[in-house]
Amino acid sequence: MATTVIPFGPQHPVLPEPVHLTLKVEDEIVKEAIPALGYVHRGLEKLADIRDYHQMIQVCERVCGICSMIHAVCYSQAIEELMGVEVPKRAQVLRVIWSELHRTHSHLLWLGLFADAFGFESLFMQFWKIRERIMDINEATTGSRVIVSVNVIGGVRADLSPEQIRWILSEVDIVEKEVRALQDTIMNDYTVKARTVGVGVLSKENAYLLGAAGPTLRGSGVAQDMRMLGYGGYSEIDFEPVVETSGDCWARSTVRFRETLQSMDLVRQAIAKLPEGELAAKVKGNPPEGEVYTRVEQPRGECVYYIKGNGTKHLDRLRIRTPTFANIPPLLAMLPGCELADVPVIVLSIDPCISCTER
Amino acid sequence: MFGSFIKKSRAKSPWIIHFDCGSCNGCDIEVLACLTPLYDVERFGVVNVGNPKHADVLLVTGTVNHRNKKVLKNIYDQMPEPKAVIAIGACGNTGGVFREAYNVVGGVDQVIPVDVYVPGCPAKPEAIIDGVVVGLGKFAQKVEEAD
Amino acid sequence: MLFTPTVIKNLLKKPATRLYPFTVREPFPNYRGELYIDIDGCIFCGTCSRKCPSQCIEVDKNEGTWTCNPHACVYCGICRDSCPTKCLHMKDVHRKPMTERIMMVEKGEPPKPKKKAAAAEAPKAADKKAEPAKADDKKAEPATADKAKKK
Amino acid sequence: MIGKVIDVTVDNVVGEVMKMKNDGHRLVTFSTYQEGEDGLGILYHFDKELETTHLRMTVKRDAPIPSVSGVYFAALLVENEIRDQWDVKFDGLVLDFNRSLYLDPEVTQVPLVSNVKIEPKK
Repeated sequence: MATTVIPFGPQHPVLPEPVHLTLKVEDEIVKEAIPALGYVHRGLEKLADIRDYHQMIQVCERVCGICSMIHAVCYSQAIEELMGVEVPKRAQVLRVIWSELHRTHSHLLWLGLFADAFGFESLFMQFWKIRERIMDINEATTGSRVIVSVNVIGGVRADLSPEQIRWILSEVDIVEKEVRALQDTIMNDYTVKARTVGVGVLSKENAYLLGAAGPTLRGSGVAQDMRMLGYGGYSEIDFEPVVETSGDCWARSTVRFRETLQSMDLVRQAIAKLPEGELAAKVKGNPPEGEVYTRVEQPRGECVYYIKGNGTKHLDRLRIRTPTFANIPPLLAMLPGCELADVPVIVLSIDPCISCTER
Repeated sequence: MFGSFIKKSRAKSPWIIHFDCGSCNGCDIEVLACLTPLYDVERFGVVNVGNPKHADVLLVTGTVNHRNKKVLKNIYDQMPEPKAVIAIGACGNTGGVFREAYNVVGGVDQVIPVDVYVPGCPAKPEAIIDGVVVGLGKFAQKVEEAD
Repeated sequence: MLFTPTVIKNLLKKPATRLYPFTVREPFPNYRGELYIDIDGCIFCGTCSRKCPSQCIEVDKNEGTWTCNPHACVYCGICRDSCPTKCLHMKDVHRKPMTERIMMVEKGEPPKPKKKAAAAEAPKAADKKAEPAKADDKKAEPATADKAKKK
Repeated sequence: MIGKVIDVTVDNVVGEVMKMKNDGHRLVTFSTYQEGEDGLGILYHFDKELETTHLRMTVKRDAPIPSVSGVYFAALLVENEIRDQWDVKFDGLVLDFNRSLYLDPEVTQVPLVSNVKIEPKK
């Protein structure tokens, strides 16, 4: 049988970002997929040479706009661990609140894009309409819709007033109600199930061996979530990872849907436990010589920062491993054997964030 | 007569194509947010298309690097004349916070001519709508001059 | 079929669209929008240009000019927070799109009593060691070149 | 740094990684850093039930490094990335992009070697 080679991307209507896949196809069945990256590679790890360690927060936030807050949290935690800075409790819990708001908006965004990938345009519109309330909360409390820039080394630089907290709680309640109204559609609707159930199956063993992260891993039945480590303010909060076992696109979308609801619950918990106190600890001097390795949970999975300090204000080495980078090998394992029409659905089901991957 | 009708219609209902050229997704999702119910640019007749051959206006977000500058040039060349280019966000304007990194060429105007610069990091949907409105003015002007 | 109730609800409700260019929503009070300087309050200490993560501000103490490249600014508000005289402000609306690249150049009175300015500068300069000063010099060059190109 | 650090050498790295795989560890990623003038330090990060283990290896940049992509398929992207950024060679890489995973031929400098400082753009 003849093999056809179909290029997928870099400019593709379903992909918001440029990534290229070379698909070898026989009779509409994909036999092999070879990725080509590098369309978004900027080389920002090297920027640590000319930006000092305070300015690198703003650079790290721009690794990825959607999980910017959590990148900044991970970087700040790494530097704080290296310098031995104690972060005030209030700042830690505030970081949790904004992180979970980011997770909510990221998952809502993804659920919309995923619906768009299988052609359910009006569901996409619904999710993005709901998401705007979360964006409003971000804008009102931090000053920017997407890249919030509230982290500093040692704490945060914005605070929540009691009125804002009441307003956030009421908005979160509305969002939750509206999201729950769509639960049946995304999980049980016949047309949605026809496109997602049994598509792009990743077994538990494969997911573990190929190093998948985040909802891709949890959709395959491995209960692994870095929030279980209890870093930062998460030590104060009850947390259970969301796990699905079927390992297909449906499981991954269900994990993200349930995590959206869970994130809003975590926002409420964090607000209930918000202590009084300082917003940021004083930071003096430069990061000493030494290395740190920090892990946090991003909307897309586990994010790893490795930092090596050398006693000056410029870092010796900054290495970022983002969740999508870990999810590309599982994607390559999922694609062979699927139909060509399912490729966009499967590619989107790992929630690809190419700007994260290539930095 | 028919020609002038088409000319008028083109400026009234421009089709846009969005190309992410190495942005951090911040501006990207704001461009997408413009197309969703809350900002709904389709009420101005703006339609987002996937094919550069159908498009009048190119929205570019993000920095240009050595690999995607060829893609950007290719997409720009495929668009029919006249065309307008809108660079969105600090990265699209100058390269923003990344302009000194080793794999960054700079802003979009290093590769293709840019008509409108939308500052912001990321640019708000309101700013993008403003930018599209300014871009449409330029586009209408170009359509007038086209013959 | 499970989507039908949502469809019906949406048909009966008012449109969710914000009619942006015609009705402008009340901006949120602490939105980090357009950056501007109250040049009379500026003491040309250069803290903003050193703290800026995007390195887009340039302060010339002798000439008394404050130059910012609004196209490279990332609107983080670090300069506003670190300004010792609080003369940098951010409006709560976004900066309007432009058809060509411009630089914001503000001309003010350079500080007359040199001693006082030097005293304000000294503690900052002590913090920075030899290396960062070099880095600053290096970046000053291209910025001026950029400006010249614009003109 | 949290987690146990085990030192390995070029000769036994593949064996040690194999041992980690048989113990049921998940490969998280590698990190690299400059070690002296022409050396390269590589840290292999592993994870098992939220416990972290690292293998540390120091190599010279001119000699080829044994690839572990035969043991963990997921190592292939990281190894190609290291190849891009440090211009080192890997022996037995499953899919070799030959320094073109991220970089185009226009970029001639080796990005992450510290004595190649990036210059602010004109």
